[in-house]
Amino acid sequence: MGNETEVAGFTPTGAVYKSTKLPKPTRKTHKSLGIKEDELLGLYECMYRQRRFEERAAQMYQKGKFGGFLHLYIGQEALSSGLNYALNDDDDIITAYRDHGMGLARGISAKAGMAELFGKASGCSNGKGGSMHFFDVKNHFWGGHAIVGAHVPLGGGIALANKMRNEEKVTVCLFGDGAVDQGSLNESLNLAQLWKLPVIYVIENNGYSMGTAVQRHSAGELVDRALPYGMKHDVISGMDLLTVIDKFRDVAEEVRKDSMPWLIEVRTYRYRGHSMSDPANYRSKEELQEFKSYDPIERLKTYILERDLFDEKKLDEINGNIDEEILEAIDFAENSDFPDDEELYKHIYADDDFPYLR
Amino acid sequence: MGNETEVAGFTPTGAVYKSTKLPKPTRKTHKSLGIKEDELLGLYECMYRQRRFEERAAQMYQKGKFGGFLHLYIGQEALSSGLNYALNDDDDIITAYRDHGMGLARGISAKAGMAELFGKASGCSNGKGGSMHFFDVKNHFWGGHAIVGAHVPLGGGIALANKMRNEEKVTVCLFGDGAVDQGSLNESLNLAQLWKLPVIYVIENNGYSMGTAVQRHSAGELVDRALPYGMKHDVISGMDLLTVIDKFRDVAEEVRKDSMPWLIEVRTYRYRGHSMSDPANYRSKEELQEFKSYDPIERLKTYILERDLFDEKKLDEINGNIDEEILEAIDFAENSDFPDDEELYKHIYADDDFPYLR
Amino acid sequence: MAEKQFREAIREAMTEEMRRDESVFLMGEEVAEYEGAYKVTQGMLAEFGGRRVIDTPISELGFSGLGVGSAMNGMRPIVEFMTFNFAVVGIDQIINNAAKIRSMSGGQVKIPMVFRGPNASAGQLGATHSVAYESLYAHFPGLITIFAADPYDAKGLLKSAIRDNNPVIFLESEQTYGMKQEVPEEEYLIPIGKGTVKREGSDVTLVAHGKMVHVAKMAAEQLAKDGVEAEIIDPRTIKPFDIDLVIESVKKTNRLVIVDESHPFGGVAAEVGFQIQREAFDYLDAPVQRVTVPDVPAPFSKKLFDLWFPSPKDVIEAVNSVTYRK
Amino acid sequence: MAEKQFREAIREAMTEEMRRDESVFLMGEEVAEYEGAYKVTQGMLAEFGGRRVIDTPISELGFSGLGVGSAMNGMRPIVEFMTFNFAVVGIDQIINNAAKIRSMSGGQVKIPMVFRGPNASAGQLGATHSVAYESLYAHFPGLITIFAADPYDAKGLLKSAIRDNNPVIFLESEQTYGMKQEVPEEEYLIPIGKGTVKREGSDVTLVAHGKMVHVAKMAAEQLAKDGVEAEIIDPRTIKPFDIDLVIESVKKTNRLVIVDESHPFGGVAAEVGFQIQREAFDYLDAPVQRVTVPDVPAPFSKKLFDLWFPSPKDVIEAVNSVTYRK
Ligand SMILES: Cc1ncc(C[n+]2csc(CCOP(=O)(O)OP(=O)(O)O)c2C)c(N)n1
Ligand SMILES: Cc1ncc(C[n+]2csc(CCOP(=O)(O)OP(=O)(O)O)c2C)c(N)n1
Ligand SMILES: [Mg+2]
Ligand SMILES: [Mg+2]
Repeated sequence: MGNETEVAGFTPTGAVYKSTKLPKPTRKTHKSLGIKEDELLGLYECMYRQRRFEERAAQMYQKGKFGGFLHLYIGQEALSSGLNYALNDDDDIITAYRDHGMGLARGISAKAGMAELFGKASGCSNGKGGSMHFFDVKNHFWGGHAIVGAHVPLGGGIALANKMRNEEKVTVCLFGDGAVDQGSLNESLNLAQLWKLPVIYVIENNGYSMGTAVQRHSAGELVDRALPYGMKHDVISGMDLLTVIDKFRDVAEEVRKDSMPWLIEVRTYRYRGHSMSDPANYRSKEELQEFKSYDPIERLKTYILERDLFDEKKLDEINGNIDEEILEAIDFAENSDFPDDEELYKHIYADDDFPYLR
Repeated sequence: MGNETEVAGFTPTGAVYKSTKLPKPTRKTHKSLGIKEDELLGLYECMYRQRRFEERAAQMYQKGKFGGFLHLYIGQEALSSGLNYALNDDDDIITAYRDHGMGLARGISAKAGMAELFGKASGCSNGKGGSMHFFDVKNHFWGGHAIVGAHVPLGGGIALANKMRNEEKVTVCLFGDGAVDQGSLNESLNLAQLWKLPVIYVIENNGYSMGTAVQRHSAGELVDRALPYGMKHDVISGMDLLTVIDKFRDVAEEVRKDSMPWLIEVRTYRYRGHSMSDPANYRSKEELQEFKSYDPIERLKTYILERDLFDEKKLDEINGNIDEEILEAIDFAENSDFPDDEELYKHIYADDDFPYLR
Repeated sequence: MAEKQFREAIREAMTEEMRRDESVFLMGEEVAEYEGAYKVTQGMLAEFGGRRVIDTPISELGFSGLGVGSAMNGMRPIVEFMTFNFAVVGIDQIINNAAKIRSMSGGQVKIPMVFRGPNASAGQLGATHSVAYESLYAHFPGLITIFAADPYDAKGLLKSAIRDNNPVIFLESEQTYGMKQEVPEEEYLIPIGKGTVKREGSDVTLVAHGKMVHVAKMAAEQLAKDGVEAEIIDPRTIKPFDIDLVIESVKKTNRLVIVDESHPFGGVAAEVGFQIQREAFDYLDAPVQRVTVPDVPAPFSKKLFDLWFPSPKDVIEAVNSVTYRK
Repeated sequence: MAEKQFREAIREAMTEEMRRDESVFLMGEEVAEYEGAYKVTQGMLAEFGGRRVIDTPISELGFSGLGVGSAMNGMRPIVEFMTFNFAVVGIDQIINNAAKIRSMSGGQVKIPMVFRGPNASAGQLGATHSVAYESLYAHFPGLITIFAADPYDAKGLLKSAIRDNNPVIFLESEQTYGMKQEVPEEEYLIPIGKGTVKREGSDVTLVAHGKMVHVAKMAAEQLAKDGVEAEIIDPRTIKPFDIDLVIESVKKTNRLVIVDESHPFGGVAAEVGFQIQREAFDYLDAPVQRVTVPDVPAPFSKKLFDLWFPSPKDVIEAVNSVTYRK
């Protein structure tokens, strides 16, 4: 079929092996990056928490514990974890609907996250948002947005507010390769460059927009979307934690100083289907295997062990604790209450006594 | 004020002299371009007709002969005239609301155009569209569109239909520099490149989006909007007729052969305000004077006289005939009937007996 | 007659019309190689190839506009939105271009095309992914809006929509794609703008379209047990709306409840209720009542969602009020 | 009290609120150096500078979204659309983001902002530039929609809108910008959601908002000459709609005509008519009638446009029908 359409079709064929190529990782070590060894351990834990949270969430979904869409971030955890480490706690982050990883990295607890999936009042969005709408505003995590491309202008707006208040804060706005085709991105890049907004736009290029490989939905290189505006830009590997930290620390500091925007394409890969219902027949097993061989968690583990920073026992201990934490999160979600019926009419308007709502 | 905002403002100051720079005109002569001398005369007449039509239309507007918006094309006639000459009669053209020039060049009679302004049934859009919606579909002129940027995808669609039918036709889609900031352009460029559409996108950069100079509304060079997609592109002077013909003939032939899209920025200038109500205080008299010194009609006149292709008398004769033609068009418009009341319910749906319309 | 799923019925409609008319083509996200996010377009790429079944980037504004342009220039595009919630970023091409260009050109262009895809809620998808848009599209002249409830109607109406020379908004539902019904082998068309009586009854008239028809049916069965016979009218086409059929029924039942998944303010239910009080004022024994989602965005939590979504119970309560049985 | 133009009244409202609250700012096309396409923002750049009065590119989707994002993060943007016809390309940011993010975040964010600009027709501007959008915005929960008819109401309501913690759609009209009325020097606010009686009468109730209030007034004067005293109610806020005020009046007059520049299908008039037949059924001596533009796009030709636009004559005919005088 691929070939048949290759001949006649308008959209390039899907018979693409290697939807995305990985740039070289950084040569720097955790030492040269000034990352303390226990911090490294914390980063390992951070990635593993996201991984286990989602593996369990998938099980719960299959058990029918909750409905809706479930999009897993598994494979992309180096970006969420490294980015969060590179930023200040009061820097702002906004992302798309594949948001569990970023949310957990930013501070949403496994409990609050799992409860949100279950639609419980104790969830990170009070059960109103679900998987695609994790929010943790006190930790400067602005969600969780499900209309592809629609949150891209919001990122610029969050940065605009910070700039207007002369707060030296950086806003990071993440979105997928598929969102690159929405005009909202171009309008935002023009405005950000024109108004010198302290925002970093991040393309999470995981090779596919649903079942469509990058080359089939976007002409040219994604990062080149920055060219017309003269915006600073770069491409990095999102499969290597240290690379992510190295790049985002430098860029964040620069943006903090000169308040000029960046566009960064982060090449990564999602191991699972687009959502739970997607068998992912559009890609080759070889491709999946290859990217799994770059797994960011395994990679950090090897890095730690090879350098004898910690021993296997220590990492197993962390895994064990996280496994516990996630199981507790599931119990918590199970045992939490659903929102009161009254909640249906709350949080629509700023004032809950808004007239004529019923 | 300009300076005050220059310091603090987000949008760059409007204190810009020279909103747009003109590239060099072509060195080729009408001979080397294979333009016959009577054709040259026809092109002179074509430009002059647009000029007089609009000068008179402005008078009629001020006399209160019709209402609505009136956007004049005066100063930009080399593009409409040269483009129409360079294309085949069955190539397709679509443009924005500043459409009188392109419409007349493509074949709308001064009578049908003036009657449209007057809202008469004998108008080129039966009085339903007005100044911003000139249409002449039998001559492959697809209008006249007033939502900035909204017709840009239509251009790609017209080309898509031609390609699907394997017709070797070129579609030209013109829009202003202000429309460049609409995401509809970027989405269209990506689709055109991805699907190899036989379309030429043309930015009519006349220096201003209403009262906003190009540098104040778009970061970077407009033509660079083509870069991310690897689309072919160029910048030319729109004040010189031969340059327009030279470029568009080559590009049209190429597109006809390889069916790959182009983006061309044409630098030009509008002498009048954005619309009749605009005093145009945002630009300097010097700038206006400078561009008037490149006037395409005067330029062609000089070209013709210097080479003794025709004498002054001949050109005056043409001017005289056109002046007549326009005056007749005004009489025609004045004396034409308004549409019947019935017309209010016609042309909404393909079937005029559409149920429940009243 | 063979039983067919809703998704098969619309696939057949598209396939038959594409075989019949070279100028019909399909474009949308994941419609070709993925064979549809909801498997509606299965096999179509294989049969028609990549020039007539086209995968698009996530550029609703761009590809909707390309569709409109191609329709102006003689093609008959079927533009699929993965759901109509996503059409909002491209809606300018529908409201300002597809609906108005014919009129502004004084009739020089026709825009024969179909915008189709799932509409309204489909379970716990959150506020942005659960909106019923028929009221919005029906508000704007120049468009035809259809929302079919079952496979038989869907096939016959979609074929008519593809042959129609106007821009048609054709609304479906993820939740009815799997629903089965007998669909004839031989070709048939259902006229646009004609409603149908889905259940006969003399005590009260229920007007319901799309997914709500099934909610109304469940309510009617309950009510029948209590000796209340409800007549269910499915307009099928929202615009033009077959008000005459409703008037007829109301003249018989003197009571009307409209079931509509739109938000209440200015929704389809408001329009139908308004027209009926105007046209059948003297026949009404009780004010017209409506059952809609409440005037709040869809919540995610299942418990809240179930409260939000119109239920047979809500319909029965409304019927009780128009029949003064409570 | 000094007479002020409508444009001056809203300029004062914005200026006063910007002086009062650092977090209020204005952005839109030509609002700064050009001082407004309709001179509404004259002098504001000079007073507040380019960081609080900001010219934008023609990127309605982009700058609307920047506005929403800045509101989430503590600012109070006023986003001006040159007209609401152009908001359609940015409407996803209003319908899906401004209206729903608070709900989807479980109340973690507020979106205190105003989208304002001219709405509906303004003479011969053609089909795309003449649409009344209040019915569309009022359909979606999460938004407040206001359409002020005169300078006094406009100033008081705009100040309330800027101070309100919800996204507010504030509709104006090019054709009323020049209209004059006495506006007090001292500060005043008008509560959102409260209508007002613009003319007292006992024979028939006319509900009209925005530009239509003036059409209703002209009709009322005519009718008075024939001894028919119309009560004119201007809801001022479309959502939340002050239905109680209308019910009260209808209980007195027993007759209702709604004048609304929206298209009829699912418009404001349909909603008000529906609610009144439901809430005041037994008080109605005649079916509720509505006067709207016909269900066709605005034509350019002056002759056709005048036919299209609701006139006092149309209102009088509707009154004749509800008073059985024809
Ligand atoms: C405007 C819009 N169109 C379509 C969709 C349906 N949809 C949801 S996710 C998705 C693919 C997005 O891919 P990408 O941006 O690469 O993000 P990823 O899933 O890879 O993280 C699509 C088409 C949507 N949610 N919004
Ligand atoms: C979407 C949209 N936003 C705003 C407007 C109002 N408007 C009409 S023309 C115009 C300026 C366009 O400038 P440009 O594209 O450079 O074309 P030019 O007038 O120079 O020919 C604006 C802002 C509109 N018609 N549509
Ligand atoms: Mg992706
Ligand atoms: Mg311009």
